[in-house]
Order: sequence, then structure tokens, then C-alpha cells
Amino acid sequence: AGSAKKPKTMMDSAMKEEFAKHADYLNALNDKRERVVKASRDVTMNSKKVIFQVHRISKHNKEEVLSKAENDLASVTDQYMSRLVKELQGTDFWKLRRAYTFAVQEYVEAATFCRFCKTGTLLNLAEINASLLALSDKDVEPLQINVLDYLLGVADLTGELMRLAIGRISDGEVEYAEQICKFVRDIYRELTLLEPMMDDNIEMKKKMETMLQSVVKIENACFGVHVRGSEYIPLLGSSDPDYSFLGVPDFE
Amino acid sequence: AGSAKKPKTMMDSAMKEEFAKHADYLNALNDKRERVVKASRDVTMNSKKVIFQVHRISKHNKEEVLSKAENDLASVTDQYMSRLVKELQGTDFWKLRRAYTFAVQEYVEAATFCRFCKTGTLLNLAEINASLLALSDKDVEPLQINVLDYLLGVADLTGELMRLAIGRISDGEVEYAEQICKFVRDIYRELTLLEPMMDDNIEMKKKMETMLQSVVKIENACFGVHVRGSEYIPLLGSSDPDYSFLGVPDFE
Amino acid sequence: MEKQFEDFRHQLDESGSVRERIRSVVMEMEAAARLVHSSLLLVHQSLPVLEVLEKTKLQIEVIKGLFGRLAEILRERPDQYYRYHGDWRSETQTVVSLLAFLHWLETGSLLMHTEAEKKLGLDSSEFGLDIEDYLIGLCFMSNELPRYVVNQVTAGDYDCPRKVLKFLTDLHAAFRMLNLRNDFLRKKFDGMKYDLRRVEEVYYDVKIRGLASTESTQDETAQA
Amino acid sequence: MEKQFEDFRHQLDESGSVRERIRSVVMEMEAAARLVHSSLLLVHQSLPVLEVLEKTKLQIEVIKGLFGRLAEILRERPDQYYRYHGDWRSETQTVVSLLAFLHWLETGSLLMHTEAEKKLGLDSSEFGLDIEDYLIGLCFMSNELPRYVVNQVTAGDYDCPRKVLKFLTDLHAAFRMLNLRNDFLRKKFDGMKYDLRRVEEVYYDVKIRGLASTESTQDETAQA
Amino acid sequence: MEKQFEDFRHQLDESGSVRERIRSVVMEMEAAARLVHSSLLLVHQSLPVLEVLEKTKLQIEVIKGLFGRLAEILRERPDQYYRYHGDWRSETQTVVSLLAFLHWLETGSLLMHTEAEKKLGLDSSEFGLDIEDYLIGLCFMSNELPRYVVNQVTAGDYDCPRKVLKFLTDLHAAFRMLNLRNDFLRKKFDGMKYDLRRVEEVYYDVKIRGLASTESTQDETAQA
Amino acid sequence: MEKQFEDFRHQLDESGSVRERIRSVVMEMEAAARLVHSSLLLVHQSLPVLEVLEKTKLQIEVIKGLFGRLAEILRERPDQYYRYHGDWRSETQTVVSLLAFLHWLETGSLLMHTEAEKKLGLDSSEFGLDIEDYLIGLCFMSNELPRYVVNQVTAGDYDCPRKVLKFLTDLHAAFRMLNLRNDFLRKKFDGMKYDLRRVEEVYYDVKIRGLASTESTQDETAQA
Amino acid sequence: MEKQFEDFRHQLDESGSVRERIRSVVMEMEAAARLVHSSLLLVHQSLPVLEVLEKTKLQIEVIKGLFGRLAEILRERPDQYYRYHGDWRSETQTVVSLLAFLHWLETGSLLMHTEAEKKLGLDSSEFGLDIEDYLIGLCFMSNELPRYVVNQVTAGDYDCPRKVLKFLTDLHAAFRMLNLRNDFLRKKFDGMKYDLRRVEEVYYDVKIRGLASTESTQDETAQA
Amino acid sequence: MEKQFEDFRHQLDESGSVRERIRSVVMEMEAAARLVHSSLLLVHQSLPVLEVLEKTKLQIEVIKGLFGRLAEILRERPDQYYRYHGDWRSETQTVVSLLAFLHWLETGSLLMHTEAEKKLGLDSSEFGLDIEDYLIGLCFMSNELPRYVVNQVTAGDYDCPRKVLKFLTDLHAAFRMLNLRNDFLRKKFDGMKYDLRRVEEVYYDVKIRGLASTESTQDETAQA
Ligand SMILES: [Mn+2]
Ligand SMILES: [Mn+2]
Repeated sequence: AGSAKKPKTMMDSAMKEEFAKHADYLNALNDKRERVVKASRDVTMNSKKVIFQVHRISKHNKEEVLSKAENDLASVTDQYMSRLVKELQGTDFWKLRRAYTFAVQEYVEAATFCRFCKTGTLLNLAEINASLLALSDKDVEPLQINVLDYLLGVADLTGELMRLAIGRISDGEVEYAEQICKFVRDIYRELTLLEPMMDDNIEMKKKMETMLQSVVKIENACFGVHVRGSEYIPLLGSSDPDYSFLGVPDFE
Repeated sequence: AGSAKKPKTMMDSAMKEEFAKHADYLNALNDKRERVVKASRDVTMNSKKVIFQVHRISKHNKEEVLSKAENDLASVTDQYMSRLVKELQGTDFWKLRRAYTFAVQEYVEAATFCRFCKTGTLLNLAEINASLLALSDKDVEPLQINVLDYLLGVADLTGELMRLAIGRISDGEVEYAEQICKFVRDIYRELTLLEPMMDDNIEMKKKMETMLQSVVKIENACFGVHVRGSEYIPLLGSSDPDYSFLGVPDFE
Repeated sequence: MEKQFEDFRHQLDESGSVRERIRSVVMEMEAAARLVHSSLLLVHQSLPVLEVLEKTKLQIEVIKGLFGRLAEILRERPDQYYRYHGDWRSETQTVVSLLAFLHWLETGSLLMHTEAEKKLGLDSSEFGLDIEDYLIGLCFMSNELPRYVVNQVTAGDYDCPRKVLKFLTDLHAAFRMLNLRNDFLRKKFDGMKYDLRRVEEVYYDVKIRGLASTESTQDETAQA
Repeated sequence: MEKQFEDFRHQLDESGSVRERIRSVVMEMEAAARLVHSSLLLVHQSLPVLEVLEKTKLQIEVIKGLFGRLAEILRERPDQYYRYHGDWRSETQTVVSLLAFLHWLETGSLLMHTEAEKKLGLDSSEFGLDIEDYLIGLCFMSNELPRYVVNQVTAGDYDCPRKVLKFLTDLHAAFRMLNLRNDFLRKKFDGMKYDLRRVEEVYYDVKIRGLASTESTQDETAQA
Repeated sequence: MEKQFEDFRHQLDESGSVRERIRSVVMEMEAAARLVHSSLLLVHQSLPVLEVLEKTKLQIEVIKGLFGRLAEILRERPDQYYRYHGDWRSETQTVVSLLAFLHWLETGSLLMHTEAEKKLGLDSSEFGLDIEDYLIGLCFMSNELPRYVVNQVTAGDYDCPRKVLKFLTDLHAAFRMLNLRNDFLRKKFDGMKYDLRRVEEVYYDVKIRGLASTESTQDETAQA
Repeated sequence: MEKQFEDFRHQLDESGSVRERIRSVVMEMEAAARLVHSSLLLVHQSLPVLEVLEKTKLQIEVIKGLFGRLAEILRERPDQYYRYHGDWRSETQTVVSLLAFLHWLETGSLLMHTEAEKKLGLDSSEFGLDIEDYLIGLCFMSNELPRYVVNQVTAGDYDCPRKVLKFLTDLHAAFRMLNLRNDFLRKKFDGMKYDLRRVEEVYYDVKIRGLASTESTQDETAQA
Repeated sequence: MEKQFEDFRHQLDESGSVRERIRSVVMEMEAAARLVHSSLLLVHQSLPVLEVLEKTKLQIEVIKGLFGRLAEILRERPDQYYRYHGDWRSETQTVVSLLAFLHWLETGSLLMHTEAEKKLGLDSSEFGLDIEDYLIGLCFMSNELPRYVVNQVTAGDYDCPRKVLKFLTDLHAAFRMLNLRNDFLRKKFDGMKYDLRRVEEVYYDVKIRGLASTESTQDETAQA
Repeated sequence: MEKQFEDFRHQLDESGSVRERIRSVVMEMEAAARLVHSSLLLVHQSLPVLEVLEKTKLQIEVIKGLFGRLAEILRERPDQYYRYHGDWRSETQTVVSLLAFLHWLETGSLLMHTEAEKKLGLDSSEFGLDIEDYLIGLCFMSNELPRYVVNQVTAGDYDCPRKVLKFLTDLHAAFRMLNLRNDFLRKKFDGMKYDLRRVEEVYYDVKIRGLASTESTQDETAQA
């Protein structure tokens, strides 16, 4: 009976060898994934902080707030995105995408947000990717953000722009809000065409709905300021509404 | 301007009177509902305890366990159901049904469970209602459990019977389990016809599914014991399977 | 066992047919209420109140007749009003909201519970108007008022906001006298504050533009 | 038994291939509709209506062609229109909403059912435009109007709210004539009242500020 | 516009009344099917098959009559079978599953599609039995078999598992010939393998205990 | 073994009753908070602040007592604060919003976290006021301010918008210092910007009409 | 105000990190428990109990250390045990089930709650073992017993079923003393009766074959 | 901005057409795998293994060809294997499970990863067989074994349980060497223990009845 039990606990050696190989593969993959997840978490958290920083903008501190935000963004790129870049190469971009996609989206959101506030334009994917090239060694294939993550990030950007627009109106910067309005509408229209083509578009579909709500919120805010501004045109006898009344008064 | 503000705080007196009336009505109703809810909670909790008590049954302690359960049930009736009976009358039965239905169902479950274990029969609604008559004063219309709550309680009963049957088989009481099986099948078949007629049958529909699962569980248990019992019929040369092998051995 | 379930089958079968009969009455009620609502909507297009009242009269009689039929069905089943209550609640609440709005348009005052019962030919001792349904109906009416005020101002009636605000403030205060449970009525009442806020906003709009000031006191007495 | 399932296999395979063909047409239709939608979005940025109409023309022809292909596929399977109807409903509703909006921008009037069929090259006797799909399409169009009105006012067109309000009030009243079941169409229609309310609010906003007053009467004659 | 909506109202009302009429037939059908089901449940308590068949006969005639009424209603609306199909699908599937079980109990063979139509008085050229409904009905029947086998063995019929296993294996193989879409039928069919597995287990249980051995070969010829 | 399970039985039975006791305290707290709210609503009808404060005093003491009872219940179960925290969160947030509004009416400044704890008789080391609950309470208070401003202006207090705007601007700026997760608090804070915008609009309205100018400077020194 | 929000910022930032630290401990615990489980599985292949115990020793120390780290993290945040309890529940239950099985293998008796705490280095007054977690762990252990019995019998140990049956019967009886709510624990306990039944079946199998008889009485005294 | 989005449109358009092409290959693969599965199911009816192998040969070649087509499509998009991987995963896993089962029937040993790739004509350096897909496929195969064992015993092959148990025990132990994340593979592997348990039960059944002992050949002496 003693010998009868033995073989059961001795695994077939070919099988053992085979699975040892797979165990190594999975361990390596899991370790890498874990490192990517950790780097991603840092990217996400710090990108969010950049976005919060930009929102601290007001009529009078624009320069200062934005330059701090840009510095913060640069250190996200140097400290955290660079870790992602180092971990990922070749087929990993797609295989591990689930692990880093939210981070990259958030990073895109932060980077495009900064750029818009600075210049009023959309930071291109090519520009972002070019900046990532600098982070990697020459001999490995460098991480390039894919179109999907970029677009998902841009979709989120519109939510932040909505917050910004409402805030700018409160602060009296109506034309700025109108500029945001136009910009967000353009993005919305472009994404309308791209959304159904995206690989897994359920996520984007949800974001499109949120985006439309953001557009409408901005439009309503612009409408409000416009009709209020128009009310006294006849009284003031001027064709140009006097927006200087709008906005937070100078308490100072 | 001063007089313009005054009327705002002085409510229209006809309106005030009207709403004072409604406030009284709602207060009385809510108080009653709260008392019904509290009584119901006690009924539920203590009915559950009765059911647990019945499950403590084994081959050798049947009498003792059941008589304790019946005593407990009697005190649920006297102490807690009587409170419900006192609160409810006439249109309350239906108006406040949501507040007490679960309690009454649980009570029906406990009462029918006790009765089945004692006599192997189904305690009738008429019998339960007769016992409630004794609890109320002669001059008020006494609470009568409605068909729906009774049937919902009976539906739950089958779950407890399933637990009982499995336990009885472990305890060697195969014929008892078969008796339960037949009883539960009959109930299931009767309720199949009643279910679609019930006022709000979504609840019952769910219970029917659970009940079918209970029936199948009992049938499978009976099947298992039957094929095991049949295995040695040829060997024993007897047409009567010897169930005495089954069940928990006498450790004592 | 079989005997008892046989009995149940008969009881439930009967109850099912009661429900079918109620269902058919309620479907008619729903259609009639829709017609009343359709006419009532014309106040938003500034149709004179009297014309609106005229247009709705007939259908209100129809509804009254339907409540009569409901009462008749229930008469066979004393004490089971609340068993079937859910089947006509929603329509009843709608009807109350319509009647209360019409009444306010006509008189400027709140439709009382007994008045509502009278208009619907109901008798509390037998087949009454549930008080919660009545109150929910009032909440529904309140929901219509902001829209009414906005459209009235658009049409040039600048005194309307003040009157509605007075009424709604009173109604809201009256409701606050009630201790509501966490139920549907409570939720509806919670919504009333948005109506109040919107009417306050409109009143603010006309007030700050000096549109509301002159006519305010003398008009009070005249109302409609 | 085998013989029977052999037959079933053929029938199911055939029906599957019909579905595949429909699917591929519908995917193209969805893409074309999206292009129309994208162009139509430009009205919110005050692109002149004529330009918008011009931009959408081509794709509407494409859509028409696609409906032709659908009709052709279904011609092989008479009386199975409703078997596959669900496969193209949603896209058809979108198309109707786009056409109806364009039509209103062009003419200020409602796109009729027969007009819609004509624009899509459909023939009621064979492969028609389901009435409910048409109606749902109108509801979708209604959802776009509040946003349009807001943006038009922002762009300085103060007469737009009045015109849209008139149109939407009429449309809403027309819908109220229907006895809708408790289904998707009913739900969509119930939503229309929020569009109406929103347009009324916008009209109120321009009116109370005296922005809408001058042009209102003469234009009336041109439109209605 | 008004004219058009007037037309729509008539069409929708008509279609609504068709639905109401179907609904009332389907409610009766559901009740009749339930009575059949209730009688059929007695096979689990080893009531002789002939008695069960006897008990169900009457209600099956009732069901046949109800399908006749459905066909009549649809006769007025040619090529709209699939428009309303969803309203009676579920009941039809239940009916098929009951008939197929009864048929198997009686004959040991599968109820064919044409046989099912005949039993229900249906005519494929006009108002037929949809193939998918028939197939789903078979899946439902399959779900009943494990329980049946278990109870038969408990009642001492040790040959039942073998017979059912043979039948279910064949049925499962026949289904595997079909290319099913990813729909309800596919899901139901996927479930059939659990029934098969369960019956195999029961067969195993009697076989390993030597309970099934004697009668197996001679009976084979009689059945297959 | 038996002994151990006997103990467990007692413990499990007992633990259920803690939740019951908390529930009953929370229900009373909800009622008391409602009364405070009711009185507080009178500021919208321009009742003098002092009278309002007077009216609420008693109930705030009641609430304080109830928090004492909660603390007492939890004292028996050290370190189980967060086991039951969800049971009183919502009411606590409401209470904070009421206190903060009253405090602002009285002093024109923000109710600090420690001040709130003091008013409620709470002791951070034992049974404290959760920070997120405090912050959510502040967001709720912010939601009340636009309505307050509108009604104050309607009642002729033209300086109110400026004061509220200053306060809300500061509060909003303070919140922006926090790095909020994507949770309930973040959502509530997101809503605050609409309150800010509305107050700004009202301030604009009074300013362009020259209604706000005179009193603004001297009052400034007292407030800021 | 600014100072206060500065503080909040720090507190909110910090509180996020506690969860992170717990998460990382729990991940290690999960891995260690898996290793214990892996070794424990060898009893199904009849590895001597002593060897199994030997193999698991080290990892159990690891787990003990991890609970120490959890306790330490929570020590900084007194009375927040239940704020984070959900984060380690599931792993704790697994650990209890493993320890209880090992204990039974070693001693033939139930691992008591206090014994379990001792093995894990826990101290009830500070960071204890939740009773429900302990009970759920016992249910998990029970689920392993039928498999163990089957494999022991296959390997020739015919006395095992009797011992396990005695133990499980007692455990089941003890659980029946509890009044369980309708929750997860109740559901787990409900499953225990199937384990009991399966063990009973195996006991029956060996008993009718006369395989279990000889050793039963003398061993009884040693065990019970 | 427009330029960039234009580019994206082209890229995504292309990617969409890749997906369409993959989809059509995968649909064919699914059909071929179904046929293999159908043939393989005959082992449950005790068809000789060689015949089964013969029957599946052709379709396996078809599948190989289809993988070739997939590889070709992906060749145009280096490094994007994992972008589209989800589109063929499920079918690949099924194919692996079928091949592994066939291989075990033929050789009694596990189909290695490289062997699987070879059978499918795959080349790791270019378009390989994902290891997780391979492992999941093995889990699926394991799910079939309990059923196989039950049916083999029913057919009189009493040695089968021992062989399968040996194989499955080894496979299960091999899997335990892997550190699995909380993903689909983990879930599938967790299910394998039920297969193992069931096979142990069947082995127990034949062992306790002395059915497994006699025929045990030379292998037996080493084993039993
Ligand atoms: Mn964001
Ligand atoms: Mn129960």
C-alpha cells in the first residue's frame, strides 16, 4: 500500500518541466504587469494633481498657475511616464494595455489641458509621442501612446474644459468661455465620427454622452451671459455689450 | 413693501386648517404603522426561532423538540401576533399589508412547519384564522390572515421542509423523507395553479423557482438513498431494502 | 389539502376578474384624464381660463362616472378598497392634479379634499379619495406652476408670479406641517421646493426689472 | 428526426445569411447617418442652413440607396418585414430625425410621413417606413431643438425661440392626439415635454429682457 | 399635420386593439397550458402515463381552439405575423414542450414539427409554428427529463435512464447539426448538455450498482 | 465546543440590537433636523436672522443630545465607529449644513470643523465628526445660498449678493486646495460652481442697476 | 479657513495610503494561504498528516506575521478596524478554514476561536478575529471533508468516515444552536448539511461491506 | 486639429477592416471547431478512439488553414497581435481543449504547448499560441473528463477512472505551480478541482465495489 501512494505525488516529469516554463513566463509577465500598474497609479495620481492645479487659475494668476502646472506635468513625464516607458516595449503596448490605459488617458488629459490653457490649441498625439521618445534608450522600441488612449484622454479633457469655462464665466472672462465652447464643440464633432470606429467603443460611447452634457452646459452658460449682456444694449446705446460688469468684482 | 412681505409668512387659514386635519390623519396612520412594524419584527424574529428549534430535531428527541417548538409558537401567537391583531382592523388589513406581510408569512411558515412535523399534514388557513379570533375583543373585526400571505408562507415552508428532509435522511429516517417529498410535491403542484392568479405574483414567481429547487433536492436525496439501498437487494435476497444501515450510527 | 386549494382557486379567480374589470375602467379613466390634460395645457398658450374650464367640463363628468363604476365594483368587496387601490392610484393622482389646477385657475384657492371628493362624486364612508393620493395630486399640480408662470410672463402677465408665489409658499408651508415617511409622497413633496425656487426666480426677474411693482395691491381683490 | 433537423439547418442558415446581409447594409447606413449628423451639428455653430443642406445631400442619397438594398433583400422574403425589423429600426429612427430636422431648417414645417418615405425611396405597399419609427424619429429631432434655440440666441437670432416654440407646441399637441401604449415611443414622447419646457424658458429669457419684441408680428405671416 | 396624426391615431388604435385581442387569447392559453403542466407533473409521482394523457386531453383541445382564434385575428393582418409574434412566443414554447413530453411518454419518439402543428391545428402557409419556437420548446422539454429519470428510478423503473439517455443523446446530436446564432435558442440549447450529463450520471448510478443490467437488450428492439 | 457556540449565540443576538438602537436615535435626529430646516427656511421669507436663530436653538440642543446617545452606544463597542458609520452619515451631513448656514447668518464666517464638533458636543478622540461628512455638509449649505440671495434681493436687501459672493468665492477656493478622489464629495463639490455662478449673476443684476453701490465699502471692513 | 483646508488636504491624502498598505499585506497573505492550501491538498493523496503539518508550518508563521502588520497599521488608526474590515475578510476566512482543518487532522477536535486567535497572534482587545469570519471559515473547512473521506477510503483507511462523521455531526449540531440572520454565513451553514450527507453515504458504503467494524470501538475512547 | 482627426479616421478605418476580416475567419473557425467537437462527443458513446481521431482529422486541417489566414492578416500589423487577440481567443481556447483531449485519448499524455502550436501550424516568433489561451484550453479539456469517466464506466471500462485520475491529479498539481492572477484563467483553474473531485468519486465507486482491482495490468502492480 505504501508504494501505491507514491506515484500519485510524483508528477509526470515532462509535465513538470512544461509547467515550470509556463510558471516562469507567467511570473515574469505578472511582475512586469505589477510594475506597470504601480507606475500607472503614480501617473494617474499626479496627472490629476496637475489638473487640479490648472483649475486654481483665476483672472489674475494665470501665468503663475500655469507655469506651476507645466512644471508639475514635466515632472510627471520625467519621473513617472519614464517608468512606464522603461517597462513597456513591442507587443506589451497592446498586451498590457488594460494595466496602463487609464493612466495614459489621465496623462493625455493633463497634458492637453495645460496646452489648451496656454495656447488655446489641441496638443497633438504626435507631439506627445515625440516627447516620450526622449525618455527611452535608443536601442529599445519606445512606448508610443496609441490613438485609442489619446482619444479617450481627449474625451475626458472636455469635462475639465467645461469646469474651466463655468469658472471663467464667473470670473468675467466671457470670451475665453466662448473660445472653450467652440473648441469643445469641434472636438465633439470630430469624435462623433471616430467613436464607432474605435476598438472597444462602449467606453467611448459613455464618454460621448458625458461630453455632450458638457457641451450643453457650456452653451447654456454662454447663453446666460449673452442674454444678460444683451439686456442693456438699448439702454447703453452701444452695440458692444459691456462685459466688464460681469465677473467677480474687485474686492481687493 | 412692508405689508407686501407680511402675507407670505401668514399662511392662508383655510389651508392651515385643511392640512392640520391631514397632519392628524397621517400622524395617526404613521404611529399605527410604526407599531405594526415593531410587532411584526417581533413576530418575524420569534417565528424564525421556532423554525430553528424544529430543526434541532433528531431521531431520538422528536417529542421533546416539537413540544418545545409548539410552546414557543404558542407564545409567539399570544405575545406578538396578539399585538398585531390589536392594531389592525377593517381596511387596515390591506392598507398596512406591506408593514406586516413578511411577519405573517414567517408566522405561517412556523405554524405550518410545526404542524407538519407533528402530524404530517398541512395546517389550514381557516384553522390559523380561527386561532386568531380568540385573541381579539369581540367588538372589533378580528385580523384574518389573507390567502396571499398564507400562500407565500406555505411557499417558504417548502424550503424548511427540504432542510428537514436532508437532515432526516442523514438521520436514517428515509420513509419520513419520502413522505416529505410527496407533501412538498403536492404543495408545488397546487401552487403552480395558484401562482398566476395571485395579486402581485412576482414575489410568488421567485418563490416557485426556489421551491422547485427544493423539490429537486429532496428527490435527488431520495434517489440517492434508494439506489444505495437497492444495491444489495440481490445479495440480501430480500425485496425490502434494509434501511437500518442508513443514518447516523449510534455512537452512544 | 386539495379542498382548501380548490377554495383558494375560486377566491383568487374571482379576485382576478375584479381586477380585470377595474383595469378596463382605469384605462378609460386614463384616456379621459389625458383629454382634460390636453385642454388644460392650453393655459400655457394663454387661452382664457373660462374657455379652458368649458372645454374640460364634459370629460370631468366622464371621469366622475368612471369613479362611480369603480365604487360599484368595490361595493361587492367591502374592506378590500386597499387591496386594489394600487390599480387606480396613479390615475387618481393625475385627476386630482388636474382638478386642483383648474380650481386654482378659477378661484385662486386650494381645492380641498372634500371638494375634490364632491367633484368626483365620491363618498368617504364608502369609496373615498385616499388622502395620500390627494396630497400627491397637489404635488403634481405644483410641478405645473413654474411652467405656467413662465408662459404667463412671456405673454405679458407680470402679476402672475406674485400670485403663484404666494399660493405655492403657502402650500409648501402647509405640507411642512405633515410628518412624511420616506415614501413616494415625501419624494414628490421634496420636488416641490424646486417649483417654489423657480417661481421665486421668475418673481425676482420681474421685480428687479420693475415690471411687477405697480399693479400689486389692488389686483389682489379682483384675482381672475 | 435527422431529416427534419437537416431541413431546419437549411432554413436557419438561410435566415442567418439574410441577417448577415441586413447587418452589412445597416452598418453602412449607420456610417452615412453619422456623417449627416456630423454636418448637421454645424447648425449649432451658426453655419448657414443652406451650406448645411448642401453638405448632407450626398450622404442622404447614399442612405436612400441603402434602403433600396434593404427592400431588395426583403423582397425575397415577403411578410417577414417585421421578423427582421428590429435589425434596422434604430438606424431608421436616427435617419428620420436627421431628415426631419433638415426639413424644418429648410421649410419651417414638419416632414410628413409620406415625404420621409419619398426622400428615402420607400414604397409603403412593399417596404415602408414603420409609423412608430417615424414618430420616434420626430421625438429624437425634438430633443435637438432646445440646444439649437440656445445657440441661435447666443448668436444673436432672437426670433428663433418664438418660431421653434410654435413648431414644437403644435407637434406636441399633435402627438397628444395619439393613444400611445406604454412602450419606447411613449417614453420618448413623454420626454418631449422637457424640450418644450426648455424652449419656453429660452423664449422667456429673451422676452423678459425685451430682446424678442420687434420682429415678431410681421414674420408671423411669412411662416404660418 | 393634423390630418396625418389623425390617420396615425386610427392606425395605432387599431393595432392596439389587435394587441388587446391577442392578449386575451394568450392569457387563456397560459391558463390552459398551466393546467396541462399541472397534470403532467403527476408523472413524477409515477401516475401511469395513460392516466396523465387522459387528464390533459381536454385542455389540449382548448389550446388548439385558442390557436385557431389567434390565426383568425392575424388573418386580417397578413404579413404582420412577426409584428405580434413576441406576444404569444413564450406560451407557444411552453405548449410545445408539454406536447413533446406527452408525445415522448406515449410513443418514446420525438414530436415532429409537422406533428406539433397538426396537434395545434396550425397551417404553415398561413399561421404556422415558428421553427425557433418549436426548437426552444424541445429544449424546455429536455430540462424536465433529468427530474423524470430520477423519480422513475426511485420508483423502481431501472430501465428508464437508458431509454431517456438514448433519446436525449439523439436529440442533442440532431441539435448540433444546426448553426445557431448567439440568441435565446442557443442559450437554451447550451443548457441541454447539462440535462444530458445529469441523465448520464443517473444511468451511471444504476449501472454501477448492477440495477440496470437485465432488461436492456430485448427492450432495445421494441423501442428503436 | 458547546460552550463556545453558546457564547456566539449571545454575541450574535446582541450585535443585531446595536443596529436597532442606532436606527432609533437616527430617526429622531432626522426629525429634529427637519424641524431646524423648517425654521431655517423662513430666512427665505425674510424673517430676521435673530428670530430664526432663536427658533432653532432648542432643536439643536436635541440633536446634540442625540449625538451624545450615539456616542454612548458606541462607547460600549470601542473601535466599531466605522462598523456602523454608514447608519448616521447622511443625517450628520444634513445637520452640518444647517449649522453652517445658521453660523454664517449669525457671523458671516465659515463654521470650522472644531466649532461644528463643539456645537454637537462631539469629541474627536472618541466619537468625532468625520471630515468628509463635514465637507459634504458645507457643499449642501452652498446649495442653499443662490435661493437665499434671490429672495433677499426680492425683499429689497441689495447688499446680500455681494456678501454671499465673497463668502462662496472663498469657500470654493478653499475646496480647490483639496485633491479629491472621484467620489460623492467630488461630485458635490463640482455642483458648488453652479451656486457660485448663480450668485454672481444676481450680483451682476443688482450692480448694473446701481442698486448695490452705496453700502458696499463701509460694510466691507466689518466683514472681511 | 485656509489653514483648516490645508490640514484636510493632508488627512485626505494620507487616508488613501492606509488602504494601499492594507492591500499589499492582504496580497501577501493571499499568496501565503495559497501555499498552505497547496500543501494541505496532499492529504487527499494520503501524505502522512505529520508531513503535511511540517510543510505548512513556515507559511503559517508568515501569515501570523502578516496579521501582525495589519494590526500595526490599524494601531495608528484606533477604532478604524471596521472601516477597513472588508479588505481582509475573505482571506481571513480562508486562513481560518486551513488552520481548522490542520488542527482537526492533528488533534481530531475543533479549533476554538481563542485557539485560532492565538495561532494568528491576535489579541481580541486590539485586533481580534471577527466571530463571523471564524464561523465562515469553519463552514469552508466542512466543505473539504467529503472529498477527504472519499480519498481516504480509496487509499484503504476505512475508519476515517466514522471519525469525520462524528466530528461533522457535532459541528453541525453546534451551529444549529445559533440564530443566524439571512446572510452569507447562513448560506454557508446551509451548505454544510450536504457535506454531512455525503460523509454519511460514504460511512454507509464502508459499513455495509463490513469494512469499518473492527477498529471502531477502541478508537472511540481516544477521540471523543 | 482637423488634419490630425482625419489621419485618425484613416487609421481606425483600416483597423476596422482588419477586424472585419478577422471576424469572418473566426466565424469559420467556430464552425469547424463545432464539427470537431461533434465528432469528439462520440467518445462518450464509446466509439473507438481511432475512429474518432479519423473523423476529426479533416476539420483540424481546416482549422490549421484558418490560423494561417489569421497569421497572414496580422503580418501586416506587426506588434498588434494583442490588439486583436480578443477576437479569436475564445475559439482558440476551444480548439486547444479539443486537440488536448484528442491527444490524451491517443497517447495518454498531455499535449504540450509546442505540440499544440505545431498542430495548428503556428510559429511563436510570428503568430504564436498565447500561453494563457493554451492553459485555459487545458482547463476546458479537464471539464470534459468527469463526463468521459462516467460514460466509460457505464460502458464497462473500469480501469478508466484510475488513468484519468492519475492524469488529472498531475495536471492539477502542475497548474498549482503557477501564480495565477485573479482573472479568467484563475477562475477556470478553480473549477478544475470539481472535475478532480468528481473523478475521485467515480474511482471510489469502482474501487469500493472491487470493480477496479482484477483487470489492473502491469501498471497496476506499480500503482495499487
Ligand atoms: Mn477628468
Ligand atoms: Mn424560511
